Amino acid sequence: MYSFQPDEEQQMLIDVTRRLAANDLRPAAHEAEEHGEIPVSLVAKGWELGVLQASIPAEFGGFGERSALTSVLALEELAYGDLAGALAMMVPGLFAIPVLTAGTEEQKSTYLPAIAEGAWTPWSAALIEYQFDFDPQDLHTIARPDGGDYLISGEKRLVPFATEAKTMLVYANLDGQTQAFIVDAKADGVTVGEREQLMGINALPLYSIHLDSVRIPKANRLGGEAGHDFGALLSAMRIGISAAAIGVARASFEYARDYAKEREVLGSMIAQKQSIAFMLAEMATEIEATRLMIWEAAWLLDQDNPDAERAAYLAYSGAVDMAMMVTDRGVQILGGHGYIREHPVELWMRNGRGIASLTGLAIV
Amino acid sequence: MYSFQPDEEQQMLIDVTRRLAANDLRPAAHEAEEHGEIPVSLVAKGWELGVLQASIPAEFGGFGERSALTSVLALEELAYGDLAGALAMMVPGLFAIPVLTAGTEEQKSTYLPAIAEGAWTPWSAALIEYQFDFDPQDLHTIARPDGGDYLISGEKRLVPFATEAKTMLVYANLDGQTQAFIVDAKADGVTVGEREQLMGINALPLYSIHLDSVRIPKANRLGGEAGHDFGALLSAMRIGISAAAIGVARASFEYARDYAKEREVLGSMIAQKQSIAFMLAEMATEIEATRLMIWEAAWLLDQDNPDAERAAYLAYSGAVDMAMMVTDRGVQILGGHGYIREHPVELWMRNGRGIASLTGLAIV
Amino acid sequence: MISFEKSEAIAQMQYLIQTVADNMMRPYSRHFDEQEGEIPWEYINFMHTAMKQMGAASLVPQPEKEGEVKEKKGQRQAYQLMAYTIEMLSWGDAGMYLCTPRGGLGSAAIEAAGTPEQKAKFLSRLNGDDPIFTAMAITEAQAGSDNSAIQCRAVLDEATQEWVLSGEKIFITAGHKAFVDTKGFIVVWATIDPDAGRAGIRSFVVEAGAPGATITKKEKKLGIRCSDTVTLTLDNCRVPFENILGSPTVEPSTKGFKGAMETFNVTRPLVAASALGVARAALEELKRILAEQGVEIRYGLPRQKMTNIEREVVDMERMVRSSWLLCLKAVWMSDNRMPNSLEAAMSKLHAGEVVTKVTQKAVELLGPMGYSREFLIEKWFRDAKISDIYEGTGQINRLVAARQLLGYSGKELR
Amino acid sequence: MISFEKSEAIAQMQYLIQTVADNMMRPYSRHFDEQEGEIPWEYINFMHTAMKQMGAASLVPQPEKEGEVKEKKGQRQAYQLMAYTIEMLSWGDAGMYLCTPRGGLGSAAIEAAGTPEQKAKFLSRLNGDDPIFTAMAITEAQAGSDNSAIQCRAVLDEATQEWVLSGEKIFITAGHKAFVDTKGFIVVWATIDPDAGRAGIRSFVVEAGAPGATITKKEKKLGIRCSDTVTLTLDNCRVPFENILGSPTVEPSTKGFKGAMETFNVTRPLVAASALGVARAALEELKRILAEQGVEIRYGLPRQKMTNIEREVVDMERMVRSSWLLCLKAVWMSDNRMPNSLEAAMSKLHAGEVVTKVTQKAVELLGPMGYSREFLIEKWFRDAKISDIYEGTGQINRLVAARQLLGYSGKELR
Repeated sequence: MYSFQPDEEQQMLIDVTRRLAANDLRPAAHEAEEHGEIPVSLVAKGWELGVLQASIPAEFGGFGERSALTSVLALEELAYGDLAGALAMMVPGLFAIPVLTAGTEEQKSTYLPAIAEGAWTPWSAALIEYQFDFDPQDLHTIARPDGGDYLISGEKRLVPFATEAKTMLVYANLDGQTQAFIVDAKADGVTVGEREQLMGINALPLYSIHLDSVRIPKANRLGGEAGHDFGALLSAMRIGISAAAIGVARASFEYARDYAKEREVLGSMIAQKQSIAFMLAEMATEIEATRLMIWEAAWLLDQDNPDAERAAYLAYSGAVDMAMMVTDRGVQILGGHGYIREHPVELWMRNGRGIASLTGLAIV
Repeated sequence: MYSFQPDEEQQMLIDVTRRLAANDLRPAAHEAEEHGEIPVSLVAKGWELGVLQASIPAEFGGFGERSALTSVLALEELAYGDLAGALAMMVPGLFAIPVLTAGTEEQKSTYLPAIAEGAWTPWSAALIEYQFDFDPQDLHTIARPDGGDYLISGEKRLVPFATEAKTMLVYANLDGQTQAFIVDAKADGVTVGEREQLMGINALPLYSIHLDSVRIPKANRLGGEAGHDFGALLSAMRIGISAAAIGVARASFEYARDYAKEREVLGSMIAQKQSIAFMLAEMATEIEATRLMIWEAAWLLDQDNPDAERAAYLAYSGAVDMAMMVTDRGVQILGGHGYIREHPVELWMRNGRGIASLTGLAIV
Repeated sequence: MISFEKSEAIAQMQYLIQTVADNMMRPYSRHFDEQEGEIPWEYINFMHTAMKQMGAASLVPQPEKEGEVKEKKGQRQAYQLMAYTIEMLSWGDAGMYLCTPRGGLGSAAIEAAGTPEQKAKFLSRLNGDDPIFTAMAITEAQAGSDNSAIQCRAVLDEATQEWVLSGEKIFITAGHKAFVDTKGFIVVWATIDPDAGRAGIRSFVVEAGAPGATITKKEKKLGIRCSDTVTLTLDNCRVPFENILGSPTVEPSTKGFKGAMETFNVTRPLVAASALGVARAALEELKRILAEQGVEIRYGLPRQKMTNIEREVVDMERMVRSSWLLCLKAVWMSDNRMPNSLEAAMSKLHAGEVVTKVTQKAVELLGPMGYSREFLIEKWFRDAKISDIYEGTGQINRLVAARQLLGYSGKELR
Repeated sequence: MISFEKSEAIAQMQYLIQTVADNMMRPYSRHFDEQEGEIPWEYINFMHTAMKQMGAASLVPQPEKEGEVKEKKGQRQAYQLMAYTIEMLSWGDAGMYLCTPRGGLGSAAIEAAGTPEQKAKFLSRLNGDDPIFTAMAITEAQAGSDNSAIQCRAVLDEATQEWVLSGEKIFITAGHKAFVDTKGFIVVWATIDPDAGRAGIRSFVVEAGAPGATITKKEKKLGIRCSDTVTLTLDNCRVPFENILGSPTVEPSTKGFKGAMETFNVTRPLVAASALGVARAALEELKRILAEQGVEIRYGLPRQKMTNIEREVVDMERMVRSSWLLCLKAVWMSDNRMPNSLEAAMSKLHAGEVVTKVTQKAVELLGPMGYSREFLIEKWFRDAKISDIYEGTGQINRLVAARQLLGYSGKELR
């Protein structure tokens, strides 16, 4: 039977993440963005909610089962507070979720307890490359077998916390297929480059990484010798960034809605003008339509349903456009006030446009 | 110097075509569409305005010089009255304009006086084929040299007045290039098929034509042995149907505007609602923006400017979307009344969607 | 627990209705479009018999009895079933779907607002040997979407205890079939007190053959031509006292009117469902033809690597699916008795726009073939547009949604 | 005679300004975006000297003397030249363009509404050795786009024959440069009679250093960061009697206010021009990068045969070109003294939307590169948005256009 009602546990998670978003993430967002730095204590506080830990089974140090759908609910709430902060809090998941869902037993027991049981630590992942037509399924970073190992060469961009991370997943092209490899950040041939300067999410420290014939032991290929199904991981990434997009869009919608109800012009509130009211109605409708697509894709992923991949792709495609439309209108409704950095809508618009380029920075 | 003001002669033409559109074309349009027949007298009356004749120089029986821009102005007005009627009136131009601009001296003197000096007669042209990705520059109707002649085979659709036309231009693929050939409708291998049943413009009699190894004397290739530049003809066709699109869209805009000013709901006119008023403002803006693109393309064509082809392509691309947007909104603004055939907006919406598929049925 | 698991009951219903659509609808679509006014009796009789056998009084689900509510919580799916049914019937043919007998808005109104006696009297007829139709008459020439401005008048003749109705109602879907072609009825909205505004508005069951009631005009339409749309003229039309639905006196509140408005929360998602059936038909046919022509749609590519057609098809699929989920959520809320006027309005405005865009695109992408009456695509384009108009235009539904979102009354946001 | 022949004068101007844009603007774009608040003196001084040599008082064309009107009919192109200039400067850098000295809205106001004495007094300063800036202060925190709701008050001190101004003005473009960084002036809108509504509104020249006038806030913005946007607080600020533009008494008509509103007919197409310079920059850069990557844009194909990128680029080109033609027609009408409030509003609303869409698309189509500050595309996306906001948001301009199209007053269509 269909149902659109989160269960009790999910509702609890929604409630706590929503509180953190409102009380901690949102108030810190402006300063964090302007200074390009997110307070360590904030990230730690987010980590302590245990969103990721709840996805990791007890045998690996966590206390639950992975549910993409549950993570979607949490991510929306966190990103509603602040996109950069939400991504920062969830960074260890970029390493943990692929290991959990596609790793060998050995990989799981090596890494997951360390992640789940400790404080927040930057376990990272490197997917994105600077191609205008960047395609996660057709990477330019190349892995080739060499002796019993793999050699990886290429240039990765937007790698979170790369200067701090000790271990990360690097996605590379192995015979035309994208595969993830567990890479020691100190390995020969790995050079961390400059801090990335982007239009938005500047509070999240991102770096370029150069890989020059980095030797990877065979055992460090995700899933071992047989490798893994990258399609499922990509779907989880697309769903993740889409869920974050919903949070950003909802933030912008609500802020613009409240502003429009308080902004008087010629004796009535601007929300009482059909043009503004209809924009708001369309924003809310698109947010909800896209949210349901994302929920369905996550649900399908959780069911290992073969339709999950297409559903995730469609949902992400919708989330990209929805986020841009909604956050642009958020600025438009505030008018001149939307253009100044005192109000958060301009940041959300910058972050909104980022959804198109940030696949790989979130996963569920 | 730039100018957006028609000259006196053009203004006169605008005035007479506008009168014919209002007094004759528009009142006959509904009946003509419902019964699939346009009154002969109406077509004759349109012909007598001399729009085409004014494009043909005196030496070939006309009384002017061809100006794509002037024709654009006239076509907008006629199509404002009725698209099917406008296309019917101008059908001889589908034959005459290509002969005039690309024909040999012999072809011109053979055909143009007969067209320009007589009453309206169906000289036709066959371009369109039933391909979902129909591309005028990549036709499936093939012409191949055979002895001193050409043999043409293929299936043409939407050929106006094909049962009556004695002579027509048939566009075919000659070694990868589109070329026009003057074809005798009675030639062996030419079979006129069924009357076409379309979503709109049903007043214009259109037929399919089957060509089975039709033998065409070498002299009947448009432009003679050297052929002709189809790009310029295609641009003239794209500009022509775009100009007609403007007329259809303007008709719908004005009707919806007037309706909205007279339709009262809850004590005010629906035009006083921002949602309706803004729709109208956007319709008018898109109409004007597209019109200026078409004017510029026609002007470039008249200057033999090499940019004309791209300008015509962009203008047509804009006209397709503009016509659909505007005519759809025309129906929407009338609501339930827009959905019934008593009001003309539904016909304009059907015709508006046709612009995407009717290149070849108008030329300037 | 959020779930996208389709129930067995829905899957079976879909299978069943697709058979109907494939066999009884699609082959006749073009015929009934061209022969405007002809009635698809074969479809009607088949549906009448089938529904009778299934024990379904109409497509509209009947509310459960009071006692049943608790036990069934979370298990009800009558509106979901109906949405799936309507989606599939409209996928078959939106015009013929509107010719489905028994149900219709007239019976929905009685189910929503009638007394047990009225339900027994009027709804039992649906189950007779011959199919009958019921319709709803709300719109007036001057009132448009403003249902509170109704002019049609009902006066109680104290002597005979009959209601005397006068006025003219337009755009009545299936009114001809309810009043002329079968012995059905039309539920007419009229005011019992013009000065009372919304509070005076009531609905009356006007039965086929009622003296003074005449179908005076049959509209010719852009699409859904198989469905009749008529004008009903009431000239001192007398109906029995007990044909009034709800209270015969003017109450100080507008509860009655609001209740009537709330039926939109049920009907709007169902119009959305119908729209999305048409949209799916167009999308599937487009994909079928493209596949026939060797055009493959590759999913998963970045936009920079797609062809334009792939981009269009992907966008269309996304629009149809997301719109369907909006619709599904709205009917799921109906099934679970949650207030859903926001969701109902959103599903309707979204689906109305989606079906318009998808059918527009489908016609365009098929080039001259899309424009030809040799294919059904052009018909679906024409059928589609009504979904953005009836049961409240896209604009009205934006207004309704915006009021909910902003917490505004009708006065605060006009 | 309809003609799309670009005049020699315009072509020369374009060439000249492109040199400025290439050499004085583009290389410094990123620097002044990052160093918000830093003033591009090099560009300012260069422009000041260049314009002085050309004899141009400002970018705003000066109206011809009365006698010249007849002879020049059909030949005037001052506003066209200005639109081309602004388009090219904005193509260079929209933020730096707003730092162009001498001109600005302040001088435009004096040229439009000042007496010959006022023009002599204030405008002559533009031509001094050092560049100065002028600005216009209209918006107030509570009034938004509603210029008739201005609260800023001007009271005549009969004793000293000075105007005493009090109030706060926000969102003043280049106000810091006009008031603090150079000895320029700000034209302040205030009411001389709050009860008179629009009829009481006048503008006053407040010179740099005027006592009681203080720049109290400098905004941090999404884009155009090189241009300052400030708040001006007026606390019993005294200005000489003769600094009022127009009549010092309240007239029964709102002619003065309407006159002020009419300056929008001039400024809106110029904002459109600026928007389209940014749009063109983004489009050209996108095409350049695509070409570098071997992506060819094939023109002339049916949509069914295009790639998605081709479709996007073709749409962007079409939007930019058609929007430019709307702008050109509006300024051509200004040059020919035709009433153009409809065309001015249309050009502005269209260009504001086009530049928003085009820069959005450009960022998206370049993927992670589009989002990076290593390229200017992301900056243009941020710069672009202001065009849909200032000089009337897209919504306000739709309202203005709709009123013209419908023949409605401000009261009839709010």
